[in-house]
Amino acid sequence: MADNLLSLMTFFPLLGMLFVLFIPRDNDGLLKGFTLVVTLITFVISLPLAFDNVFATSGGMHYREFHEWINIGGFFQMNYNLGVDGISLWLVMLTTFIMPIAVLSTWKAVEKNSKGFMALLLLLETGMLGAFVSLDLFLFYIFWELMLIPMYFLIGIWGGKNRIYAAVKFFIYTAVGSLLMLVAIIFVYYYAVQSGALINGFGIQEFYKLNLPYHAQYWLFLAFGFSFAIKVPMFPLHTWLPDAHTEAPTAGSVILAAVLLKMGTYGYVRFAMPLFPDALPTFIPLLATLSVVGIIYGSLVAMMQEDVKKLVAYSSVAHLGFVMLGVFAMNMQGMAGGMIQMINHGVSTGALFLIVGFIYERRHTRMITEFGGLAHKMPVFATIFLIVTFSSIGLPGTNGFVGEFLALMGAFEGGLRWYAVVATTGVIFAAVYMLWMYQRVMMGTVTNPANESLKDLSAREVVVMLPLLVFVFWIGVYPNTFFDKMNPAMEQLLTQMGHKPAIVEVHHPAAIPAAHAVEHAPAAHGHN
Amino acid sequence: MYSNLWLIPFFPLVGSIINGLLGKKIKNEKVIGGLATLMMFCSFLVACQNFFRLMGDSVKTHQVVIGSWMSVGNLQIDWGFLLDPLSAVMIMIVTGVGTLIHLYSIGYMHGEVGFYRFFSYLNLFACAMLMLVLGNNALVMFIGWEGVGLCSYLLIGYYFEKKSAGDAAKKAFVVNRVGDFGFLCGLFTLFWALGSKGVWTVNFVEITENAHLLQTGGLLVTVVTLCFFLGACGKSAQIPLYTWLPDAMEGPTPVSALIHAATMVTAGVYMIGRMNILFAMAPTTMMTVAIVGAATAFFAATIGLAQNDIKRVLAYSTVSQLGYMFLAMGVGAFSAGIFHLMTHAFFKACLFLGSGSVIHGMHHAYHHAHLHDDPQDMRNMGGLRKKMPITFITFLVSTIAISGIPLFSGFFSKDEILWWSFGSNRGHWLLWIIGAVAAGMTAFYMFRLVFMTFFGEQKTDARAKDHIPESPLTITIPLMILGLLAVIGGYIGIPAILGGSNRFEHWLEPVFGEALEMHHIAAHGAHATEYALMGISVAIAIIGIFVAWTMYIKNPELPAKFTAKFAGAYRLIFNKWFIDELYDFLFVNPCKRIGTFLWRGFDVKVVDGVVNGVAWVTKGIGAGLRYTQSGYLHNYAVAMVVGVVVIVGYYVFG
Amino acid sequence: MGILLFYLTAFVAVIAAFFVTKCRNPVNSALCLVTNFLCLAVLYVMLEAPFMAAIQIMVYAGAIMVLIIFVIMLLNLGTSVKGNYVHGLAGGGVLAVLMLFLTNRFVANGQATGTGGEITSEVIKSVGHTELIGRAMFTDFLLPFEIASILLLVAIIGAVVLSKRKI
Amino acid sequence: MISVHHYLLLSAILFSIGTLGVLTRRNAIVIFMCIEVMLNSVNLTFIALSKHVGNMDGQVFVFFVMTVAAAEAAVGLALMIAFFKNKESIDVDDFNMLKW
Repeated sequence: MADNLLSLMTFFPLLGMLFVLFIPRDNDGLLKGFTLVVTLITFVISLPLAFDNVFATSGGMHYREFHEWINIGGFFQMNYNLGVDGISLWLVMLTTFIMPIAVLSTWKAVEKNSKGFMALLLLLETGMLGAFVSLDLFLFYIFWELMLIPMYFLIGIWGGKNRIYAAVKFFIYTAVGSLLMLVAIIFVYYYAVQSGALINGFGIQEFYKLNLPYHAQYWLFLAFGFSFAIKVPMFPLHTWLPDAHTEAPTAGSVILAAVLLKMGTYGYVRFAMPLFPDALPTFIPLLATLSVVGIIYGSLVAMMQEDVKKLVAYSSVAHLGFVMLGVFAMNMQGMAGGMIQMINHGVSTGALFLIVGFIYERRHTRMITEFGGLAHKMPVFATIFLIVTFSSIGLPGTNGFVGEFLALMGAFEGGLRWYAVVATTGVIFAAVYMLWMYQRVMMGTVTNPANESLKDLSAREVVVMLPLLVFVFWIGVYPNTFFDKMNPAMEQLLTQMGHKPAIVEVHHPAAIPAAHAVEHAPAAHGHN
Repeated sequence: MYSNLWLIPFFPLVGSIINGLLGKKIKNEKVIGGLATLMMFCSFLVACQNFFRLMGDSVKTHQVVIGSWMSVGNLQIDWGFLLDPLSAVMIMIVTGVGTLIHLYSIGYMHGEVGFYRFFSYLNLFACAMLMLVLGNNALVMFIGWEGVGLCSYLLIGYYFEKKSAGDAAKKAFVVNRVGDFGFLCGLFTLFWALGSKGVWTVNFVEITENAHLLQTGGLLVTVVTLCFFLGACGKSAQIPLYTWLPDAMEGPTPVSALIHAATMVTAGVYMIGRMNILFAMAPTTMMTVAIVGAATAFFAATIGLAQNDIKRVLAYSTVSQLGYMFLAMGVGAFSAGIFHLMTHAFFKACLFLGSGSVIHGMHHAYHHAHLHDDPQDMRNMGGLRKKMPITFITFLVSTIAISGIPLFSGFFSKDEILWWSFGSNRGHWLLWIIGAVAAGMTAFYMFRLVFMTFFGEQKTDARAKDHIPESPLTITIPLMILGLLAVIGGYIGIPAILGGSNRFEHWLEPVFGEALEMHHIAAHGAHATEYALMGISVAIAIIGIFVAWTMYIKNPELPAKFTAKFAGAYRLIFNKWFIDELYDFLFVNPCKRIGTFLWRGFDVKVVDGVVNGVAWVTKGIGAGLRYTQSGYLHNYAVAMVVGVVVIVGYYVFG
Repeated sequence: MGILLFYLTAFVAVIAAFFVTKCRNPVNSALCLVTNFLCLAVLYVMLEAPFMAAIQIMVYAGAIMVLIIFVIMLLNLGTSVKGNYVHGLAGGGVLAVLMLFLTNRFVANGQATGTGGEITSEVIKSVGHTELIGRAMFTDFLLPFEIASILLLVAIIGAVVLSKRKI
Repeated sequence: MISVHHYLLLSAILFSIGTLGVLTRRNAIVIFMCIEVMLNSVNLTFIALSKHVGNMDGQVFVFFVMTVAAAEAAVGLALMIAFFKNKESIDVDDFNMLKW
């Protein structure tokens, strides 16, 4: 069981999809229920990973699976090579966690041809999980492309008015990047074979050991970086995002925001940066600048949006800017901040998209001016919305703060000082656009008669939101659950990239003079 | 020993959660309000216990660590609390005044739709504020720091159906965020500055111990402290970030009393006190703090002269008084600043609650007469002293206290600040003059307020006139307690020159002593000078009161003449120096314009233009090429033959 | 004698081919084409491939030509109204001449190599041409042979489907 | 002696004449017949070279070419009939619907 846990987890949704194909298309309830069960089971299958302490002790790859797959006479070889470490662990968990929520959100939203929708969702899940756990570049590429197709259809078939344009834009943007990446992958392999380095397939761990010459790294990083930058998306390659988000159905937006965008950042951390460490310093100023510009730009543009969903989409650009800035800081805080911000963005922005979905289902519009005073009609909704809003703003005690703070601090300590200072102003803008939107949608009196008869959240909708809220506070209050398992992997990654990751000097509490007593009182059994 | 410290913020948190989740079901106002108040009171008891224990303890600094919050690389942040004389004073103020205001709110908020919501927020605020003052590291403090900002947002926006309330709430949060930007930058710089010396920490105790690693007066320390000062400006409504506080009066009055007078806005002062060692090392910053403080004290007082809304006057008065506290911090009078913080908490809370009592009465009367006049406009009041005797007396006592009349609490604290600003080696006589003039203006506008509200003819609409009642006990009891404190609160800090021993300063000695001693900050001067200055400031205050009396009691027509004569100046002051408009012009509108431009201009035109342009080019090429597909057989045949000819030609001649 | 026969046949074949392209009436073209096929059959015989000559006559001159003439008759085609030739007549001619020139150059410059296979004139005489073809076709080329039969089947079905109004 | 070159040259001439016809005529059936001429010229090449090399493969190929030609004739002529039914013409200038 544990030997092929990853395979089981990755392909279980695919199996589910095959079964979905045999369910009659007019049995809507069964289709959705079955899909929900499949995603839940997938989540349960992935749970042992989250509880496994091995990640806290060792930074390497675990749960390895290795089989030879395609071997053309030693000339071309690729393997079925899976594994997970502290970096991909939480992204895998995020994926399996967000999928049941996404399925639940479709309950009322997707009416037409739900069979296709469910099948594509499950296919998408396999693609996402596969991409996170593959250790073979070629396999990664296959899964990477596998994600693209279902998403294209999800937007193109179940999307809004302008869906075809959005879907095609999404597809072409991403495909351009992927093709560049494919060329780069083939080149790396070709180079490895040419230089006589023993290469057994496209395994990235072996590629890590390659010593590519600088100029090769330069171009390869450019190719990989471009591809991932589109996916992140980094300024100025972000324009597919607002369109795709706005047109996609709620479940699509949630998955797009929560997982697909993370592919880009994950790609940087797992592939682009460690594979080409020599070229990395050359690009850091550029990439950090783009991240910071993305933060400010996304915030300013989000501020002026008239469509709630577009606003959230642009806020994603800003949030992902924090992630990238943290990652490029190349130190523990920044990396941890970036990684946790990935999770945060998945939770908070996913929740925001769900919220937008709730009001869209009720009113079939997303224009801010159509709303106002909803807090009167929907108090529970108002509370949940408020919490998520503040989590997105990055209020301390919620998840957003931990990520932003660490990313900024990491950038500041990591030589990106002025970038960090400028990026910190994003904290102000975040408050402006989110609160302004909240005010216009929720506060004031009900002016639009169409809003008079709005119903508050149903039990199902609350159930959809609750798990996300739990994580909003969990990550905000005790992020160590996540850091503990990330730290070894990040340390290893940073060492590999030739940077000193670990603490040079720890300031021990013992250095505090005896005059100041320090008392430790565990909260669990504190005595009065 | 002090391990139950965590209970202090924990009680209000529990209250907040219970009321927030179940309040709607409970419905009974007595249960909801009682629970919230009880939680605050429990917290007050624990605070008292710890306070007295600390009094008897020889070790004055205690840390209690509950657990780890974040541990990443060399950044280790704990959920930890710090009890020292400074935070002990603060928790006493917060829980004490907080309990009274909770009690008051039960009466004041009676019958409101969101009663449970109000108490949930109020308790949450108390929790955040206590986290702020108790945090043993900058991050836990920052939780409280932003937490109080959040609660302030929620409570200002309590009447969310009013657009002005929503606007004010948003403004408060955003302006606070500007301050938070400073706080974060300061924190990053500090962490990095100390880290490069080998001490990676955000813990206050460790910062204090290792501050000597940084160069006194150096650039780093100056930058760090200036950044933190920006944070303090945001939270404590100093120039240039004060504009949110007057607008914050959109919230219910108890909120104004608790958050926007007694506790939250003083967080900036507290933070500077907490980091006194760093500020002492940066004379430039100290000077900036003092100048900004003095300027704010003066500037806000001028605006206060002309306001007609009872709460707005108090709001500007608060800004002005906070200016005094910053002045104190800037000239090195740390303990005097905290002392004024405390006395101000008493008398300003009392003033706000008193004004709330008046508004409550007015509102009641208007409601009775079915009128929709503004219950907060002082021009509709007058002669209320007979209708609301308890409110009147407590209000008067507090007004005297804030005006700096001897024997009342405000006198001791304010006078000490003025003395330091003159006599300290970090002070300057100009600062004293500004401070003294501002004190005179304070006396003027405060008594103007009292005279317009409680004396003279009753100008209320005749239909509502006779229905103004004295407020219920839940409102008057807190008023009386606070009024009492406003009188006697100053006696714990009688300066040596008046025969006291200034026990307050001694109490805070462990916190501030080291910094003052190390950097030789002290107020020097002859006793005669000190007496003289004291006399002058008292005289100025009395002049202010006299002028107010002349203008509003003796010759009520004077103000009109006055404003007619100085119309330009009056308009300027009345419109708050047009600062809000200036900010709109400088920051808000450009941001909106840039945002719109980036979206419609850059995003849609440039980036999408390029993307769509590529698509158009592809499409165009395709459109051109498709004409080669004529559909005529011969064209294809010719193409094939040409191909064959070329290939054969290549073999023949190539 | 052989050379003379070759030149004669070749000359007739070329002339016939030329008139296939030249005749205004399709029926005349078809008759010229039959002439051309017969000439080629003669050449096949000269090349010691009597079986190929036989099926050349049977399949081409027989079956396919019958089909073509049948269609011409069916459609009752006379001379075209718009004229016989396309506008780019000169261009077509130039291309054809160019092609002729190039292929001639190609053949003339080339050297025929690779002689000495096992099927010599003696073998053909002793075993018989038909048998040799049969051996090759049913051993080495069995699969293509079968596929060819499928191709014919498909073509039959296709022709029926295409020309029928209603199925 | 008649060398293989003679046959190849003849084949080239026939092929070119066929090409000429395909390129210049408008009548679809004539074009069709010209294509037959080209196919036959190729067949001649095959057989000539088969003789020259001493191998049967070329002749087998001719056999397949004939098969294809027969199939082509069947389908092509059927297409012409179908087309004629629609347009009352088999002028290739009228065959221009398969475009853009």
